[in-house]
Amino acid sequence: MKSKTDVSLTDFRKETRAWLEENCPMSMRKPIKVANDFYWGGRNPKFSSEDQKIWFERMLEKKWIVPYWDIKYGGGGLSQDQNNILTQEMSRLGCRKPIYSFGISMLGPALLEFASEEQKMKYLPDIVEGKIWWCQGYSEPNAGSDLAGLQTKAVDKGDYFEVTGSKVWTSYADKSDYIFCLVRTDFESSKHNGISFLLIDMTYDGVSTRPIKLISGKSPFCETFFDSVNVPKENLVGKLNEGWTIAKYLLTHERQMIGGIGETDIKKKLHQIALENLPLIKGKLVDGILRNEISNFEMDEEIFDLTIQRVTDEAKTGNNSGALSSFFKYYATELNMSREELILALSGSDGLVFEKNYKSDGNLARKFCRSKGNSIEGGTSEIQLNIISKRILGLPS
Amino acid sequence: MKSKTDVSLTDFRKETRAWLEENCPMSMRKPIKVANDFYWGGRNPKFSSEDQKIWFERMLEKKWIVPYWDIKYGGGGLSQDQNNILTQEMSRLGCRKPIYSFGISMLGPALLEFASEEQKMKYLPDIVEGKIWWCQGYSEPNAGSDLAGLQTKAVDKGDYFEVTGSKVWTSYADKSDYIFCLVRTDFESSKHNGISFLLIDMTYDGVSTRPIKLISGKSPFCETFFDSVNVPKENLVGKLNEGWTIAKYLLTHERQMIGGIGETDIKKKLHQIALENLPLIKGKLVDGILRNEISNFEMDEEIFDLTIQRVTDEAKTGNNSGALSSFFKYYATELNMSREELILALSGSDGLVFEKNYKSDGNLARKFCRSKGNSIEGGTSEIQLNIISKRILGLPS
Amino acid sequence: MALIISEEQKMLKESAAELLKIKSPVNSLRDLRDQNYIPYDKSLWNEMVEMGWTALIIPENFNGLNFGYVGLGQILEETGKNLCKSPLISSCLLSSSVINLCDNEVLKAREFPLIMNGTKTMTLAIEENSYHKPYDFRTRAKLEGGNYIINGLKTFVIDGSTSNEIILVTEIAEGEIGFFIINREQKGIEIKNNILLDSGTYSDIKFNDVIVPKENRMNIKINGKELLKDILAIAYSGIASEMLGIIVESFDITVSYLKERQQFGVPIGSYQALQHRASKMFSEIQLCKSIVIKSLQSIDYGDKERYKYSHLAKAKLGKTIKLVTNEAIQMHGGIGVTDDADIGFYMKRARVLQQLFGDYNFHLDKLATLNKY
Amino acid sequence: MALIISEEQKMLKESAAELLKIKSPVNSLRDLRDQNYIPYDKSLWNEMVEMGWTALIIPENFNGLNFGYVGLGQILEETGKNLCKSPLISSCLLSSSVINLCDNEVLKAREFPLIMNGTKTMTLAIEENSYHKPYDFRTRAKLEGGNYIINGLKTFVIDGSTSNEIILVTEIAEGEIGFFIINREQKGIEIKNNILLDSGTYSDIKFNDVIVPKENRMNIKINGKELLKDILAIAYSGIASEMLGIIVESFDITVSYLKERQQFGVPIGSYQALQHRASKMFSEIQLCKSIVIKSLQSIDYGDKERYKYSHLAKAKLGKTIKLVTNEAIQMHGGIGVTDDADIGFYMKRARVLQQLFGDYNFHLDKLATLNKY
Repeated sequence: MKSKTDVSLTDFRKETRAWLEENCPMSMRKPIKVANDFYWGGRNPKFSSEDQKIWFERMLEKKWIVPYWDIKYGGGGLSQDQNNILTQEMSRLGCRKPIYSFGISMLGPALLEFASEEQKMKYLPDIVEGKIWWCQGYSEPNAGSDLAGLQTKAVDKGDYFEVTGSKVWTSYADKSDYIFCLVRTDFESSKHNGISFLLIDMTYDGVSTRPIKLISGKSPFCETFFDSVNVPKENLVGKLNEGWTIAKYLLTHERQMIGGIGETDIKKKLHQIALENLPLIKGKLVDGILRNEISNFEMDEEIFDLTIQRVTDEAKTGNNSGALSSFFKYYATELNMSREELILALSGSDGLVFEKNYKSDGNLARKFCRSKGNSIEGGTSEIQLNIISKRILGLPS
Repeated sequence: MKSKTDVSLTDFRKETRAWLEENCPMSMRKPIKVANDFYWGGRNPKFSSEDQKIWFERMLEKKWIVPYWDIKYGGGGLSQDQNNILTQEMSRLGCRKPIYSFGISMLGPALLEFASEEQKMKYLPDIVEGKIWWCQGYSEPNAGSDLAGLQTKAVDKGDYFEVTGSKVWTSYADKSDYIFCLVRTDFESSKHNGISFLLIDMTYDGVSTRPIKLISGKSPFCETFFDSVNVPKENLVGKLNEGWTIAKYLLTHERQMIGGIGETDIKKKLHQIALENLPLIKGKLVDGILRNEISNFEMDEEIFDLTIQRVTDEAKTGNNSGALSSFFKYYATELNMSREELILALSGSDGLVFEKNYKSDGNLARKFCRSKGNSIEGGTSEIQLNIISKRILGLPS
Repeated sequence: MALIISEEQKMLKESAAELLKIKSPVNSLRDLRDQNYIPYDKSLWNEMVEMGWTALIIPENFNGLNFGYVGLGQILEETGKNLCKSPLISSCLLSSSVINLCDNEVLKAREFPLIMNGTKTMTLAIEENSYHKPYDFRTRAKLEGGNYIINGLKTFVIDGSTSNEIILVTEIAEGEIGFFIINREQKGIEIKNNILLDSGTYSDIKFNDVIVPKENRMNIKINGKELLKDILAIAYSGIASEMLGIIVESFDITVSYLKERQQFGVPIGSYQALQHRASKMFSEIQLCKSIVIKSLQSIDYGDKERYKYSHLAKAKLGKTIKLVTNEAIQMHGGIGVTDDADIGFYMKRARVLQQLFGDYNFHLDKLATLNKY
Repeated sequence: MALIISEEQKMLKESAAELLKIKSPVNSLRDLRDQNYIPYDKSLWNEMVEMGWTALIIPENFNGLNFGYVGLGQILEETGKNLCKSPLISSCLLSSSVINLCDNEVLKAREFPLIMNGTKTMTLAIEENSYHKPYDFRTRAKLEGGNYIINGLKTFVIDGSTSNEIILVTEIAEGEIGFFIINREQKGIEIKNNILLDSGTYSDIKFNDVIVPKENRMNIKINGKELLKDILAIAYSGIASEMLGIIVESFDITVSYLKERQQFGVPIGSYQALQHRASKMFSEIQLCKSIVIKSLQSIDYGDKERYKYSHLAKAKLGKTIKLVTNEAIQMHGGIGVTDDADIGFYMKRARVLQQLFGDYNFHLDKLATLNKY
């Protein structure tokens, strides 16, 4: 016999499905292909199509931009079960997200956990409405793996902080309105204790950006420079000198996202790509080494997906799996890099084409190059292995 | 035009060849097969055959037991060039060594470098004549990789040292007459500074041994225990508390031997073994993975042999290659372990036989097990990699 | 299906862990070996029987526990952890499965009670040379009058030295595969025993005109080839379960050792090179756990993809068991290669299991073939 | 033969290192790329000509330097270290070798001076699709009257966009292989250029009824297949020499970075996990050095085993270059994936060289085939 909640969830699913089918434009149900397919919002929002605009506005009106946040912050106030259903139904139809936003994925959770009520009311509704495009300022040229070694300083000047320094790997900083930043506010105490979490308007005097070109070509990454930027004290989130707590909270969050938990993987099977490129003799790929490498890769890929499922299932029974996020991040990125290596290998000289020409768009080689960053961004593989050995295996320092 | 030296070397080679052909019994020209084929000498020498005895005695009379040592120590007084020729001619005929002796290979070089003239005169001639069977006492249960952390102590009691402690991995300690040992003589100073090099008669009161069984079965290794053993002070080699210098000298020596420089490798080609065991289809091994692994192994094996040659050739031009001994030790042992793994893999269930039966002598599986020690004995692979990174690459501690 | 074990299965696993910890520490394997290779401890086997392990996969209508392969897998994982020797693989995993999947109901009624109460052990004779080639028969069964006449050689038969009955799979006519149950005392059977790396006894069994009555044919209407395919999936998954136990335990022993063993004044586990290698092993073990439970479940639920999962399990576990047992010995240093240390026994058992029912190479090749490349 | 270079070869190598360090730092590759992929720096090429590099493998009776492939290999190693772009591979390593090994003496007398003084560059068109299959021809040359008529497609032609002459290898009749020298302006030739990962230009060249006079056939009596075999050995060893330069230099850059880059208050090179990985790379590089010099020597001395050594060289270097360039980027961390850092350019060039004339897989397979397994 179904419980009341079950019944209402079933109804909710039905209604959700019907609403999505009626309101999500067909073009918004197609996979993301080019940069324009993302809508980012911001002070000067640019919709790349009428459908993109309609879809965002309908979802905003329905309060489903961030369906699981509290209604008072502009969220939809859905329960976790309802939110899961909505996510499932959206992915069933292939609906794109109405907006892509580090405000929703990264800053929001930090604000909800650490900000004052006033700050929540000030920033969260704007995030939901897509009025502010946020970017993230963590890493610095000399503080990569050693994030807490950051040097950008915020000096207390009475009413305001004076911020000087630079950040690197700030995605879309050149297009963003605001940056959330880790800055050093105490220069005496141990390095983890003197860090604060600050929100900085990119239009403040003294803020500038420079795009970063990668080995794969253009990228959304920037360097961001702060030259004696005055930042009001009310822009501090959490307590002074306790920003490291917020950083750690968000890093675990980020690792889980990169590790791919919950992402729907629609990658083509590697052996399919091989079969399109390479000849068979007696039903086997002629290149025996490649055949074995593909088989070994697909073994690991398939079992890794099962592992995501197993750990998720175990978590439901109360086995906390938080510490495993480093394993997922490490393994997922290593797998993706192997995948790109194998695709390059099985494509022969065609796969090496880097500039668009009559036979290739060059994307394969660029994706290959881009994958080299996987095991570096979001915490290097070395850092993840350190975390596993210390936090999971309990090996001594 | 040939120089005078060249002419006399050519003559030397001719004479050497003739002498060996006349004096080396045919049975002493066959490869070593069983433990009995080694002659070790000692206070109670055991020749396993008349030929073994004749061969030893003739070489002794010819002063070719240790041909390159000084005549006054019982050596043959040969130049390096002459010694090389003798070695070449012996390996050309396949002559066995007349005696196997850690006295010659390990202790002798240390005595020549560090001992007093009196000690040299006392010990070296006996080594040459095979009167004393020496074993080596370095490692201790708690001092493996951290050799300098050894705990066996030699307390100064006026005329003598009182030695208490234990050694492990002392090959043939149960059959040896004497052991050369590292002992701690200073308990205050830093651990490398308080070590001395001591010679201990195995018949002294308080010395006992216990054989070590390995995963491969019986072994020549023993544990050796010292229970308040009184050792005369004249048995100290080198200066008090400066034994670590001798130890380092001998370790580099040992690594080069294990690394296989100068050894003639008569191992069967791996692919030959494969062809004897496994079926071909269209001229290729059916198991494609194994085929690639064998090909990859033989690539590395062949190029490693070339590398020994290259480094030897470079050394001749004065490029000192001493620091490379860690590389050779590391790579040679890893290669041998891969080889044993592959032989096991390609032998199927037959290769797993551990006890002699109607179809196998079990040696294959035992050799496989024994190979697991290669990357541990004589300094672990980890220690070798540490040495490479510090002494060759100059990476910081 | 959630990829977790049920509360019932968990209890079963814990009770096994408890029993084996007390009754079968690694030292008992050393003892059995040193007593001229005793195949297994009979009194411990009796306890296993009492615990119901011989009844785990037998259906309820034959008074079995019907706990399925996920259940049996938990037991095998625990025997792996303890390197416990018993006829569980030969008799319960393999032989009971054949009897159960066949359609000889007389046989079921007769043999299941004897297996369950421990009166009889059985084994499955499948290999015919040194490599796993399950569909490549050179043995033959020929129907003559009311009997089959069997000739040929079976190798690598687990517990062939102690099993009461031998289940033989062989070709009858071109493409027709039959399973036969044959008493070891039958005339014309010649058993030669081999002691392998894991101190286990495996037999080469020769059949010289062995006469087997028609009633001893186990698959009557059921297609022998399909049956063999299912038995193999069960074998792969079951062996993988024991391998998981070996991997997990040798890793745990090693991590403990890394914390204890001091060199240069610090625990060796504080060296980053060893830490990273340990973390990589940890990661591979995560994958091993997932595929073992998935493949066991897929058999219990008759999942169409069970063949694929069983290949994945045997391949992944085969690759990982080599990595982990080699690293375990290396990280133990000198002590690791002595017979006094337990860790070498894990490596030795690992190598036998890696060969048994096909090595990593075999299964990776099959996976590629399944995907038609 | 001692496995060392002679004093003369050493001087040649050092002079190359000196020139390239000043005239061709990695930044000049970045500049060429940013100027719409200029294929190479012509003024630097003129200096190379003046240094005599175009004459290195040309025999003395044609006024060449006759320095052999060990000599040319030293130069290629240095261009590898500096990622220096030039027609050395296409024109000197490949084309000059074909002319030299052929028996068309008229051609030698005519073309060698032009190659040596830098008036002409040439290239060898060998591949016909995306993979290295040197004996698998779909192009055809047909003798009609006094001319050959050539049809087909050649791919992955190095410097096809700039070379004055194209040397084409193709099948004439079943099993008969011919080498032809063809001017790029010849009617019926269609050249399409591709910019690859290393910022180099490689061409697909289509031959549509291209008429080639009989005199342009390069191998007159010499067996084309044997000739091709030798040209390939030269190509494998020469490419391996450049790969060695890339491996050595990207390793050195990385080791320096490990000493400089501080994180957590210490140089990252003090972390043992990175140290061990660096030491392993160092070890593989030792092997690379040995096989490159051995394979070059074996060509110079006409060693019967030169084919084997050239496969060994391309296989080992292919495997190691992947390891080293990947590790180099990873050890550089974030900076390593930016275009501002040099290290990415090494990885990109490495991947092209690994494919050029067959990857690791190809050569490992050939080695197994040579040993008949």
